[in-house]
Amino acid sequence: MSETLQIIDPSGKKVGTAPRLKNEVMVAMFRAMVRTRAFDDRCMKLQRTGKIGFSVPNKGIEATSVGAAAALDAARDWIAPHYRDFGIPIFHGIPAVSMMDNMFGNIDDGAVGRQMPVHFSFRDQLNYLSISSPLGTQIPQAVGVAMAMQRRKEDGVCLTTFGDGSTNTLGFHSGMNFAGVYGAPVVFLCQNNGWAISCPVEKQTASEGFAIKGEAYGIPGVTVDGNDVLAVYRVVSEAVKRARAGEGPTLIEAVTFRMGGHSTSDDPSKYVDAKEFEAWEARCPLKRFRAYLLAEGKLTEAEAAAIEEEAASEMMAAAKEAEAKPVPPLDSIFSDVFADIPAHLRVQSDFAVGHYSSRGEGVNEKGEFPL
Amino acid sequence: MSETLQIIDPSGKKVGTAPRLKNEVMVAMFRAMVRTRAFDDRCMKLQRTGKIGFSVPNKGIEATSVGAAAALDAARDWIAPHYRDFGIPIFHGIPAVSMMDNMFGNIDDGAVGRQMPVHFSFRDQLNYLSISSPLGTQIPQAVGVAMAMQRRKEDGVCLTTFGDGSTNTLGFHSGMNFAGVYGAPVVFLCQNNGWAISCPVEKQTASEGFAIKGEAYGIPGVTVDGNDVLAVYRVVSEAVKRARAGEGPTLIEAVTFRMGGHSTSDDPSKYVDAKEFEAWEARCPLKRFRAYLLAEGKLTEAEAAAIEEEAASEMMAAAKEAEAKPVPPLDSIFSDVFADIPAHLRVQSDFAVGHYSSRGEGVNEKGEFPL
Amino acid sequence: MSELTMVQAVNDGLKSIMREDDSVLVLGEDVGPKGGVFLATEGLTSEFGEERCFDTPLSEDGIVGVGVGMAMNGLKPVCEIQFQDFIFPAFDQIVSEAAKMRYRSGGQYTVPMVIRTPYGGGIRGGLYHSQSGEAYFAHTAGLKVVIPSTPYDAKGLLISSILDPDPVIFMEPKALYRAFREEVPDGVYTVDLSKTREVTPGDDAVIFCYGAMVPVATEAARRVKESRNKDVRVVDLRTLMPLDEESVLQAARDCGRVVIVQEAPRFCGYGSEISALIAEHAVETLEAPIRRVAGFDTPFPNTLENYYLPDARRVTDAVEEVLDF
Amino acid sequence: MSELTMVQAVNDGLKSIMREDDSVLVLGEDVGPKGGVFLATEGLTSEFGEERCFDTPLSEDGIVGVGVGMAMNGLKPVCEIQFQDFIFPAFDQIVSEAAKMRYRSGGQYTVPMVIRTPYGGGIRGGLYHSQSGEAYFAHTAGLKVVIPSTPYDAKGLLISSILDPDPVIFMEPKALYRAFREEVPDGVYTVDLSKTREVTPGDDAVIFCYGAMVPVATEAARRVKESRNKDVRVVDLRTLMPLDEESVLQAARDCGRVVIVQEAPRFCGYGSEISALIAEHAVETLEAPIRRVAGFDTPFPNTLENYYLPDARRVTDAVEEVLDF
Ligand SMILES: Cc1ncc(C[n+]2csc(CCOP(=O)(O)OP(=O)(O)O)c2C)c(N)n1
Ligand SMILES: Cc1ncc(C[n+]2csc(CCOP(=O)(O)OP(=O)(O)O)c2C)c(N)n1
Ligand SMILES: [Mg+2]
Ligand SMILES: [Mg+2]
Repeated sequence: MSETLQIIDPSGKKVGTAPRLKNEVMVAMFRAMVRTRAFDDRCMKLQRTGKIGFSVPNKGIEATSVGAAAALDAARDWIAPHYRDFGIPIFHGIPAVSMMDNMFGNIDDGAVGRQMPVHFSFRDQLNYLSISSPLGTQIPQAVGVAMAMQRRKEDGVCLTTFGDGSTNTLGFHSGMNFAGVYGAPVVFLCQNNGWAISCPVEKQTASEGFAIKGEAYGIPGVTVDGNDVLAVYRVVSEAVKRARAGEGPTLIEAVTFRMGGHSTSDDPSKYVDAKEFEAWEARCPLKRFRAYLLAEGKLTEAEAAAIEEEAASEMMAAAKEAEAKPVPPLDSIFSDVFADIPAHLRVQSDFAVGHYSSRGEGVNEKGEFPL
Repeated sequence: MSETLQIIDPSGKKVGTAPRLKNEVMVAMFRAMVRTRAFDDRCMKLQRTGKIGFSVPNKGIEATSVGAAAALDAARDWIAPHYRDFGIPIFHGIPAVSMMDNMFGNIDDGAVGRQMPVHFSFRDQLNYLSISSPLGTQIPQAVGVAMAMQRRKEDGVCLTTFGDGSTNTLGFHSGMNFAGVYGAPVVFLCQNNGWAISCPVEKQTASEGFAIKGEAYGIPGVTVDGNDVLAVYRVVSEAVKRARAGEGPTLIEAVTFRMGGHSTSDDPSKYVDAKEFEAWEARCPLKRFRAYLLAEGKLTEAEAAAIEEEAASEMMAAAKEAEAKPVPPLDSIFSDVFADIPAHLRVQSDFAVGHYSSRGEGVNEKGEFPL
Repeated sequence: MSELTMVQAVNDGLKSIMREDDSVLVLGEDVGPKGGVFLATEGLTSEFGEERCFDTPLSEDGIVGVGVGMAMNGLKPVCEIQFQDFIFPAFDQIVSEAAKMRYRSGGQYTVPMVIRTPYGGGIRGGLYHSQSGEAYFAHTAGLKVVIPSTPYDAKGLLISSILDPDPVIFMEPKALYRAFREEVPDGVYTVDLSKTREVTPGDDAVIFCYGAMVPVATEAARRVKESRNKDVRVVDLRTLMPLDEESVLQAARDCGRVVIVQEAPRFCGYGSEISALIAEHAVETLEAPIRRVAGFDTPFPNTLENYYLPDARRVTDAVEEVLDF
Repeated sequence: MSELTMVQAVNDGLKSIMREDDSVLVLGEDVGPKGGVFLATEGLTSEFGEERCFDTPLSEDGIVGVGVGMAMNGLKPVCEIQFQDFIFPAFDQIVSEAAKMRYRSGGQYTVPMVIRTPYGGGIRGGLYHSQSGEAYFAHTAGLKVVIPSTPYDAKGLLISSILDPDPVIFMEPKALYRAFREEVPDGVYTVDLSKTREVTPGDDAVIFCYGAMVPVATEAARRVKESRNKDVRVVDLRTLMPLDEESVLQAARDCGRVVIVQEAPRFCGYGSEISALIAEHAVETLEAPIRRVAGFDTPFPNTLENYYLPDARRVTDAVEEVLDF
């Protein structure tokens, strides 16, 4: 198991050489982490109060998401994301309300209310591919996106993120192998958060960690402390640099922990030992980076507190705004199946619009999502 | 890349410590290799003369197949085979005519004429699973077969064989990972014969050989000279021993070469350099083992020649016998879909039998298989 | 006897048969300590141990491929696929292997395996937690396809499927998992495969349905009795393959007016086969067009799921249409 | 203009469009120097280079998954799956991803990709080199499904499919690859998708068919003209999804007697949908049951393949049956 890169230790002390970063960039990274946590908190509250049906806790993953996001150039790079990665769009300036639109599945949702919450897709500000529920499918797609840039002699890179469990999908095996064979400009970022729903990593695979899986594909593997935003930034930046230079793909394992249930439908107390949560709380990525920034004098206590308060009210406002928007129109069921609506869907759309506008009674109550 | 075990060098000289084997066993291994070559020759002739539609050249793989077969105990072990592996059933005493029955798809074919040639399956004398065309599917099946024995506390082992190209299938990824996690008594034998139809190994994967792929699953990998029957015997025996002892699976890469086209429908001159064939001809597994046995005084020239003549005439006779047998009955189309024939298939069967027995005209000519 | 929901009946069915038959075992994602995301396997690992109910790595291809191997070597695996939407990575093992093993080996190797999977809408699952893929499997020769609509049938059909010598795709309508309770006998009992169930009698029209559409169709029949005073027969197909084609044709002949209901998209859906069977063998007895009420030919939406799914009102309209024809 | 076989027309279609559109590229197993196992891609790598026609590792999931990614980023990939029987490892990428990308992203990401694959019997390919899986794809919302039956259509439909903004499953009847030659225009031309083709006129009965069953149906129509002096219309569906449903219904109304022919197993096959459409929208015009002539509901055999496949005689019998009804 390749040893794990760490730059800031859990107490916030610098233990490695920090990457050269402008103050405003480091503060932007801190702000993005705080806003990620705030967005996550807000979504958990919205779900508990029944305003949205589902969310996926991002607590604990902020450093991995934001550190990776900061290493990318939104103007030329692409992202083929895992669903547990709020920090990437947040760092790159996707408005919180656009993300909330998806949580509510309203008329402005990029997925037009067709997908479950946390299944974002963005195009205009960011090449952020549509999140899929079937796991691992984004991995070979990332390779295809990268090979397209390779063929056009562009210097863009595609970052794809996925969980530890997702390394056992078809997509991981085919995507890693194609990338190795074609030297595609891809960065594979495995979020090892200890669990795949209730399956611990040791039941997921017998390999010594996940970085080593690169060996099977001739791809170098690196392990990093996923709760150390500067360490993640550095390894991802180096991998991006290699990819841009035409030196091929890299597999990065970010070691972190899922600080909650798999989703709002999951009760981890059934299978996660409470002590594990305590142990990892002490390695909290936010506290750590906050302490570092204060110690290094990049940020004052007052500035940090202000960022935290702003974030909380920003997310509350975003939720209010998204909640107030109407649901998508009925005929949105029938668009985007194909570029043009074929005759048979035109007929079905006309039927649906006629039927539901004329019928007296409403429609059934909605069910509840179990996972 | 783990270095490659060799016991007999291409000239037949002993260069490593040979496994302790009784003379008659070594002679049996030689005979099986010779009969494998003879069976292959006969099938190629049958195809060229239009008596069968298809075959898969086994020339060059004899040492890998027979060396592995000799390490197994037919009474308790199982085989989940690749299609290019004539030597395994031949070593374990499956009558040549039973194999020819499949090449002709006649009434005695284990597959009842439903599969293409070289898709054997045997049960009574040998737990030899039905060969499938879709690649890699046998690999997780082998793990399931092994886990069943593990659960019953039996000491049987399952050997699964597959090609270099097959390492990129779903089945390799899932099968290897499950075996690693559950410590299943499986031996994974990758026949690296340099090609997947027209795709050379370097375009197949960027990994340093195939044994190293075990790292991704926590499974030890070994590389062996696949044209050295004693070396193959030794590494497979050691892997079988580990598996029987409950020490888990092993991945073995046997380095060999496909001494011909992918199949009777393939022309390798389009993509394989003739020099490669020459180079590998010099490493012929039969010549090598023959020279070794003669040098070691385990066999006389006369005995060797006799074995070779017997094999040739045995295969000719087997082909004649199989060719003379009738095709399967028409209603065999409808049996074995389910244990019992359901009503709708009964109806279709009655229709077919009535229709084809009554109609004047015959049926269309058969097409030709392209690969 | 106890009052159970469908998901409890599935759980009870697994426990009952596992107590009597050591060769039955359960594998899948999160089926162990967590008891499955719908709790269908709750308590199995604690009662039967890790050897007989265990969590697998995240690979449907592995779950089914390993299951096929176990089935060929003396065990009766029950594989859980967490949502039917996630069965596609295992499609090759199901369609190319499990379905064809007996055939291609002339009966030398067989696959007595069950693949349990929750399917259908009703939980706001969007595109990937709502699909109904029964047609893919019913079209694949060598697979049996079973879909219960009541707790009693769920347990009895599941046990029959586990004891069946061939691979069975056992699709559980998640919308009905906790919809209602029913008296379910304790211990092992079976409900025969390939037998339809008459839910309500009648011969003015017939509704063919299965799974979560059975209560919908039943409610529609009740409404039509009120609105038209007509007796509508509701037939729960239960086993989609091998289908009891004769009983379907007989019901069509008895009633002369046919409506078919499915959640899945209409085009090339299972209902199309029911319609084609009737058009081929009983067309002369038809007094009206064969109406299909189905999901629309689009992916499954989320916010608007209840406008996508057929409900009692849409089915009632269709039945009245064929009655008024 | 040149006289080409269907496989030559496919090859010519690929070359013609690749010369005009740099964004088109071909990937798959053995499509490079070897030119594909049926030679459909012969000469592409030498003319366009490895960048635009290249061999892939042995992974259908990778071929399609990478293709989806390329399509989302400005290219028009043409993926070859060596035999349709081997498409199932890619089923998840096709059904879950390619088919649903436009829908789930509200049109932000789209997949202008073609998957070419030879399908069907006729080459003694046994279980795994003979299957006809069109129903799996036609049932999946978001996919287009195209099957040519002539060299001219093969080239024109293939180019239309490559230029189409959505994913197309382009199934090539391998039995017709070299069955006959036909005049095929040089360079780029298109044949519209979603338009059926009337192969032979007539209004005594209609045969709906596609792919390798078109010549079989045409021969049957000729025989029926001889035996019954009846004019049988043969309709080549060509685009199975989106189907031109109106033209199918019109033909059924014009003729009143319908036979549907497919190689695939009958149960839940594509022909069932054609039958169901007619039973739902044109039943009152039927003068006979709708007969399906199809492959049997079993896996595909080898030695007896010609007793499995529908042929002119089986189709002729069915047409005479509906005529005599
Ligand atoms: C192909 C597939 N199988 C099963 C599931 C159900 N499922 C959703 S999330 C999940 C666990 C994913 O674990 P991991 O990849 O480690 O990501 P994490 O949730 O830990 O971020 C599972 C099994 C799925 N979405 N897709
Ligand atoms: C899933 C699948 N894809 C494609 C094919 C077509 N095919 C048959 S053999 C072959 C190459 C196999 O190469 P390898 O695994 O190295 O075995 P070898 O033929 O060299 O023994 C291919 C691509 C197949 N049979 N199955
Ligand atoms: Mg995880
Ligand atoms: Mg090979």
